[in-house]
Amino acid sequence: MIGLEHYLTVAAMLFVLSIAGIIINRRNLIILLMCIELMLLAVNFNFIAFSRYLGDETGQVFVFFILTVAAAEAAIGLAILVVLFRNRRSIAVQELNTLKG
Amino acid sequence: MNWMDYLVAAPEIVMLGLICAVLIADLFIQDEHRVRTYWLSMLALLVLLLVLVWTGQSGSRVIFSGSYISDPLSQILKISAVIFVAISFQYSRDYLRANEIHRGEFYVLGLIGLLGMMIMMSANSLLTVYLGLETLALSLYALVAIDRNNVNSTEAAMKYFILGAIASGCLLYGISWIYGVTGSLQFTEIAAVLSADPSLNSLPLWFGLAFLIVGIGFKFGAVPFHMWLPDVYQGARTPVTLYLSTAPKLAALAMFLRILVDGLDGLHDTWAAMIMVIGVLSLLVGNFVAIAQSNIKRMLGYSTIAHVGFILLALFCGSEEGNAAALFYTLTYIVAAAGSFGIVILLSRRGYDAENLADFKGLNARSPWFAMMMMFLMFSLAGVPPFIGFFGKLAVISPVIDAGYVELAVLMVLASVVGAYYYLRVIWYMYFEEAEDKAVLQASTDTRVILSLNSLAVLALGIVPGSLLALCVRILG
Amino acid sequence: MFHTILFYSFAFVMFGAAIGVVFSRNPVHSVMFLVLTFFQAAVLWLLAEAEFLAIVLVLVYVGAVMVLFLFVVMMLEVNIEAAKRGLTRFAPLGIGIALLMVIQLIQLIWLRSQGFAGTDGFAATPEGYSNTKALGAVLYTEHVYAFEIAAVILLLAIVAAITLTMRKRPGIKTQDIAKQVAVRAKDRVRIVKMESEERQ
Amino acid sequence: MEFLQHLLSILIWLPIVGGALLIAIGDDNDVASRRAGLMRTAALAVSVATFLVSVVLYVGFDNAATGMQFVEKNAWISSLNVFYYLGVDGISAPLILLTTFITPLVVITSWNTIKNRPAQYFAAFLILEGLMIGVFAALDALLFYVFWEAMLIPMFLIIGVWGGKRRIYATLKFFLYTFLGSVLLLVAFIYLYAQTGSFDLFGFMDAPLTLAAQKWIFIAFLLAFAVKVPMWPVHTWLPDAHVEAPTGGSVILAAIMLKMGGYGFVRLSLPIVPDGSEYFAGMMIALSLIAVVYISFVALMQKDMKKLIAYSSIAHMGFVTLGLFILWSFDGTSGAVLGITGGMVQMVSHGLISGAMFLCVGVLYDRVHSREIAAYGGVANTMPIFAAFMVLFSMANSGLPGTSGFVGEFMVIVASFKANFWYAFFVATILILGAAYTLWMVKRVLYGEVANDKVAAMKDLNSREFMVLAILAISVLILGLWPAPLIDLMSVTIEQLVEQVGRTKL
Amino acid sequence: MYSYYLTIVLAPLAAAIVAGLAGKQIGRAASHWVTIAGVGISCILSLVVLKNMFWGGAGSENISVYTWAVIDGLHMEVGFLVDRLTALMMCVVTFVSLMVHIYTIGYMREDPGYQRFFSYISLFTFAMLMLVMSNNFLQLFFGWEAVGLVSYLLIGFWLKKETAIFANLKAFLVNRVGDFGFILGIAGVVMFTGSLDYATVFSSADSIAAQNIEVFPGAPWNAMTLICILLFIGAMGKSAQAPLHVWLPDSMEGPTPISALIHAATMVTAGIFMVARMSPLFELSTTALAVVIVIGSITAFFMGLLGIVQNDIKRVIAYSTLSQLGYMTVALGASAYSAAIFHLMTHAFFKALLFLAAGSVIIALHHEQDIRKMGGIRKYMPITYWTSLVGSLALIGFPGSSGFFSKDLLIEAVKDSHWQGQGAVYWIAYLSVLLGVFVTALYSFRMFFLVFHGKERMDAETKTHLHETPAVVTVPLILLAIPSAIIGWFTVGPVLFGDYFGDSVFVVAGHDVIGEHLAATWHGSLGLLTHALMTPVFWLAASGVFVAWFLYLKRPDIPETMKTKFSGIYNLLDRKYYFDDLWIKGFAAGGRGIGQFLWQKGDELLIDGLMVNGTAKAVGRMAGVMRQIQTGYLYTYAFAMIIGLTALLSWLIWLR
Repeated sequence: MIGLEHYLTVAAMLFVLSIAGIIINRRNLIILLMCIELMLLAVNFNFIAFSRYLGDETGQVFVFFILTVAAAEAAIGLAILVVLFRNRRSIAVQELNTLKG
Repeated sequence: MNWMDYLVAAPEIVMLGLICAVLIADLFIQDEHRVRTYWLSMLALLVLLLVLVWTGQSGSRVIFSGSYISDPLSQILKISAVIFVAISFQYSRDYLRANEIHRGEFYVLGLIGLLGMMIMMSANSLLTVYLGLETLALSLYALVAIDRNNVNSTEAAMKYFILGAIASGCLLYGISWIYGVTGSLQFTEIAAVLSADPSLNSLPLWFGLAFLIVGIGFKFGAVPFHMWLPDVYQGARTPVTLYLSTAPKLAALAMFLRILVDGLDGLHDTWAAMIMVIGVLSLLVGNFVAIAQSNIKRMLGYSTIAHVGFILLALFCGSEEGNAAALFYTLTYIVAAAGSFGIVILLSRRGYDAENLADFKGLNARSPWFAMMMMFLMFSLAGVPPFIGFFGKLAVISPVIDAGYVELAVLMVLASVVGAYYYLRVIWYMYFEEAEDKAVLQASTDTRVILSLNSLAVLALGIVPGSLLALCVRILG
Repeated sequence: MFHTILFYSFAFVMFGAAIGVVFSRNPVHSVMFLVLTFFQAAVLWLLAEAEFLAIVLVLVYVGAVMVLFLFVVMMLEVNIEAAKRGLTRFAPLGIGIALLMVIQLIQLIWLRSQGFAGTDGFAATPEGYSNTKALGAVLYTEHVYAFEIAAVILLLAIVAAITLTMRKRPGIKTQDIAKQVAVRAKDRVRIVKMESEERQ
Repeated sequence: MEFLQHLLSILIWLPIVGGALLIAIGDDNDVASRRAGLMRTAALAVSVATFLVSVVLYVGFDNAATGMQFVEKNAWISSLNVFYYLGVDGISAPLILLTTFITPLVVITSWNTIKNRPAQYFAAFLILEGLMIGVFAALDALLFYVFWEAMLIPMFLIIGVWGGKRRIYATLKFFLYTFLGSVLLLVAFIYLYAQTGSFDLFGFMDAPLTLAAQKWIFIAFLLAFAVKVPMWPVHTWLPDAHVEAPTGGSVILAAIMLKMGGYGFVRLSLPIVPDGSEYFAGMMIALSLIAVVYISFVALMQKDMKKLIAYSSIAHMGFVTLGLFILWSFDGTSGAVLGITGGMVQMVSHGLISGAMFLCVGVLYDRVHSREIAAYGGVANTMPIFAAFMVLFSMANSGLPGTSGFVGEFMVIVASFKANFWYAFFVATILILGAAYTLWMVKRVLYGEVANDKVAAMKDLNSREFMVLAILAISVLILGLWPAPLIDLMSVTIEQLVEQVGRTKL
Repeated sequence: MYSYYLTIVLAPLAAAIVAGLAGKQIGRAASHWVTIAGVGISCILSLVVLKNMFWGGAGSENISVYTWAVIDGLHMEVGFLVDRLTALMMCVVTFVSLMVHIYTIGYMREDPGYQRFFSYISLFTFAMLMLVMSNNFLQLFFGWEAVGLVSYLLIGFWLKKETAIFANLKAFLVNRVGDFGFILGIAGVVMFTGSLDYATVFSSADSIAAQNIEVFPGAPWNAMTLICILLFIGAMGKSAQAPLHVWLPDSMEGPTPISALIHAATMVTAGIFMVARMSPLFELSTTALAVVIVIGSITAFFMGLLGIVQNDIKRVIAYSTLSQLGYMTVALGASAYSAAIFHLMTHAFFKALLFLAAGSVIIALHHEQDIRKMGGIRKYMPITYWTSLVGSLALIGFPGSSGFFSKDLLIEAVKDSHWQGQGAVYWIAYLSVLLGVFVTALYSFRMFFLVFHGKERMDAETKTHLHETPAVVTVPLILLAIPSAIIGWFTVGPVLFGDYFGDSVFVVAGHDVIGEHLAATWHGSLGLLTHALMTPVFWLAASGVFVAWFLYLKRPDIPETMKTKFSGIYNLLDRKYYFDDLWIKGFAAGGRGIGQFLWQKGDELLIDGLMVNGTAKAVGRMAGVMRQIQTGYLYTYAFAMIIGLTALLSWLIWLR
């Protein structure tokens, strides 16, 4: 039977994949934003799985809020991205290194 | 739930109302009168302060089905946060006006950020912590990018955003594990479950803990989760850096105390080791790398990392004394940080940010008074008596030694010697070098007065540190 | 059994789509892969009997957020030619670390979870259980505080997004409400006294 | 009397408040202006007033009494059990008197030679004075530490703002070196606090400690105090700091700040960790002897007068540490008392003499703007009165009997002979080496034909310089011819100390 | 008598202070009057004290003036011990000093530092009196160093003169080498007796002698031997015994009056006085006495030899002083303390006389000191000539002169000393003093003949101005010539054989060569005089004079040829046995080399460069490296976070 561990495994793999995506991507900031969405999705998997396992709705309520916050976060992230693009005409990750040292 | 219970949450409720009021009022204020938004915001903060003082109480109250707590800790943190937000608004006003980024949204976002901090300070469940954290973080992202035509600001904002999102993702992942293991999000319940069933104190929970620590470490700016901090401190406009470096540290401290101390104290053995490593790394990296900086904001950023190391090492002890020391240290640190950034702002003019160390050259000739104030602040940050920073160090080292980590204490003081160098460098530039820029400092009277009081506070508190320390001990004792 | 097959197939597709998100050269493709990922995830959530969230995910995420992404991607007109496979130079190391983390997590989940996992599937829900109803029952009571904060966050997102992106382009006529409100009669009509012209 | 109960507080805070007042009066770089005049007068008035208060302290001090006098104890930081706890005994009283005595002289010396921000300059000295007195008077470890560290701040500025060419290097080195030394002191204090529950020094003294703990605490103390003394091999900040500091700064540094180290050993190391001290006594003696011999040789080759005097200071401070740490080399107590008394007398006397030597160099520097020995020659021809003073102080520096420089050295040599012939043998080489480096310098600077036009144009002492040097000369001679008052001041305390240190804590 | 003593000491001090501090104000004449008055008072009172002792039978007095300090039972006081030894020294010091004061009026007439000079010599008188009148070691050391100080100031009196300021530094430092031993000796005394007071120390001398001290582990030394040798090192410095003698010839760079006063008559004899004073200690250590006698012998003979090749008039006398001090030291070593002191006294008179006479010649020749540029001055300066002759005769021990009595008896004492049974020590001492007589006569009369007789070798310009010096110069010469000539006659009996010194000098029974051997054959001064012709001493002296006459007046070419023939020996003598080179090129340069090495390599390179700045640099470099981690790239930042996270996870899952 499909149970908690399966869901947790899917979540873990998704989570790690999103992290790997952030680390190895050097071209496009939008991909990074999408990776973050993936990461939140992975977290949501965990919450739903635990919520279902514990028979407790709180986990699902948490997912509800995560979705809300993620939407807000995406809005702000994209806004910053747009502003950045206007300033630099580029959204390449590797060019984002004026501040360093 | 009794309607009277809402009174307990009055600060947050009032705050939200005031934010909306300021937001709407701001719409009807013309650009040339934007300073009215400032006054409105200050009024809002004053009202909030009064509410906070009025609703203050000694015991702790938990409402909203266990998601909100009001206790002396939250009250003192909130009062401090309000004061520091007000101070940073004050210091920022003239700068923003001069640089034509004086927009009502700065204050609104600042106030919403404050609300986020207050939520974190009063959080009694992981959900509330998360939401408060996001409220704060999202407004900070926006604040950092508020000078949207500035290449550095937007870059800083982007980095902050991405890394912040990763950190909150990790935090959430950690929370999910904690929730999965303990079946609860409320700290009191988590603590109760843990003490009832010691077998839960095992790897799944520890993994959750590790992810949580990533989130907390990020908020503090602790190594290795600190990478955003120097870039953001440097890239953001100075008022935003000022805002960022003061009150949110209190929120981070609250987050630590709520989650790890209130909720997961049963895992102290586990998190203490991790916090110690992180703290020591912060101490070393912060102090060492700060030496190599030429931008004062960046330098102060690294110095923040070092101070965070101190705070974490106090918290690592897990004793009441250590927690009180951490609170005390944080307060003393942000008093000095606020003043330091205030002076950086003071030195800036229209279209010119005095953010290089070299801009401090010969300040003593330009303004002996503010040079002296900056000297006080730097010595305080360096932890030299009789300034308050020293007592912070003392308070922190004391529990570390009490816990039997004398070697750690030695490491801490040695790191602070390394750190003293870059603070001294500021004083050296101010006092020992000739001025390159001989322009007279321009600042309004109220800024001068408040900045002076802020700076003198590090001396005054240093001479009579007793009451503040006693307060911290009483709150966390 | 059918349940299991469904789970694996959807999970597999979801994971493939997620890889597509990360490795796709064209950001538009990435967004589309992400949409696919969300759809698969919604199905998996349905399998876990979290119907409400599955619907919300599709409606809110795919319906709104992803469109926003797509919109931005299109708007920024990123040069697709330039966007070749852009991997960082320590990508192998990054992937190594990621694999390490996966190993750790899987080891945790399957071997070291101290008995709370390893059950044979989720317990059945009680008769007449409605996921949406259950959520609705707690959302406005137990979690009212969180709900209000979420509202603040949305407000904040609006304020922040507008602050950051709204700009006044020169030459474009827009309404300035503040100006309109603050207008005085004397600003509009100026009565000028002048000498009458001499008769010609 | 109400006044007497707060005498030490007055001594500490009067100059500090005075310094703040000077900053309030404000600066005027024109030394002839009225404001500058007012400011100088105020500085002098405050420092003289402090001296007069310290005279009251001396008069009111009971030589025969054991224990602390003029004690003040008030809660300061109640949550850490820290007290504002002051008091003096025979060890601290002479050093406080030395401080209050030297500071007015420094103020007079700098009367109008400081052209850049004189108010800050004088304020720094006054504040420094208050803090130094605080170090000597504090009986609470934390209070001690606060004064101890705070002292660095004015000195840091004095060297950095008003110093010579390499002032920044020198002052940073000074600050970081001493800061590095003293942070471990803080750790030791907190450790002791953890053991005793308060920062009371007497509590520390009574606390039982294991030998291992005592060793570590001793090392922490050692780093702090050895840097201040300074002992070989942590002495290298001193020559740089001295060379670059303005005259007044050098005087204070040599005359008083170095004494902090010696004082720290006497007040803290010996009574708090007697067994630790005993354990390391051999090493301390060796370091002291190295300081005397090695540093004397180094001093011989210096080309810069201030550097030479700085090295000479290190060598002379070697006597202090030797005098203190031969304590365990005797069967009875007599040698121990003699050694410690010798060390203490040496501290006071070195304060006067090295201060005077630096003032002499300052007099030269004001005229020629060089500290190089080679820039001078035949100064005695153009400045006979000055030459007389300088020869006197040089002789005192060489330990000529009849000057204060002899008293301490004699006692230490006699005591160390009792301890071990070779201690005395090596330490007595200063008779030869001290005379060699000092008088060689005197020869090259004062004697011979007038070396160059600059020297030929030098004017002899003005009345202010004369007064300062004369006061110092008289005190050097008085102490040399009749040290009994000074020794009586501290003998009871030292006997008590020796008795206390003799009791093991194990 | 307390007020007497105090006046004796303080009168010169007061005069010195007045002349020194207010010299400009009171003028030249007043300065010399006030100092002469001060020293005059001291001199008269000293004579009164001596008279009381000598004829009035007054006993010795031990008086404490004030307590310098008391530490834990160790009393350090200032006080006077006035006994017969002291009284004699006081008279010698004040009398010679008075003469020098008067003489200085003439000698320094044109010097701009006139007042300063008077102040110094008065101060010297004070210091010397403090030294001789002390009743304890501390004050002794005070006086000891104070006379050194004044000597330093006076040698460098002409401070523009490069040689003078070199000489004074050298003198002070070499003396300090001696003082180094001396202070250790004092420390030793304190260690074994717990007291600095003479009376206490002497009374516990036996207990010192009974103790051992392990200077080198495993090799116990007798404490008394150690203390006495250490004290004697001090005496060697002050009394210029080889090898610490090098400063004395150079000290002749100072003005002549002080050469007479300090470097001939008084200060340099302080070492002799001190050993005599410490006789209760030295007597208990035969080893120490052996050291004393050997050092004295070497000095007496070899330093005399050097006088033969010197051409500077003052240096010749200086080497003669060295040699005579060697004689006195030999006497001390032979336990003939009274003979040593007696010689000290006569030497003070005739050597001061010789120096002052030389000074007189120097003034007359406008500060020319080279004897090769003199000659035939006899007829121009009769008083100087005759007084010099008296002095020279006294120096070589011409029968009847004061020097005869002291030196003849001294040699007798050595001959009969208890060392007779000890082989080498005896023969070294005895032969040195015997041969020294010849050498003394040779160099004395070489100089005498070259200066006063023979061809006039000075230039014509000088010759026209050459005439006898004024009365202020000649009167002291005459006044000193009188005792030089006759004082031996009537003092030798009481001083040496009349038990004049009584308790002031202590001699162990078997050592008392004068009391036990010579006294037996003592038949009064006249008897000694008649006996003298039969001793080798007389004949050696006479042959010395003859050789001098032959070589330097009759056949002046012989010395020149000898100079070239025996150039090796000549060079050895001319370079003073290379002692100066040893001190200057050896120790002084070596010290500077060590200093340079320790400074550059130890301090600058190792401690400062490597450890201090090295640490600072390492921190800086580390900072530079660590900041590289902050690359500015988002993926690095994220990677850092993930590495941190993975590290935590790895620790938790695999290591914990």
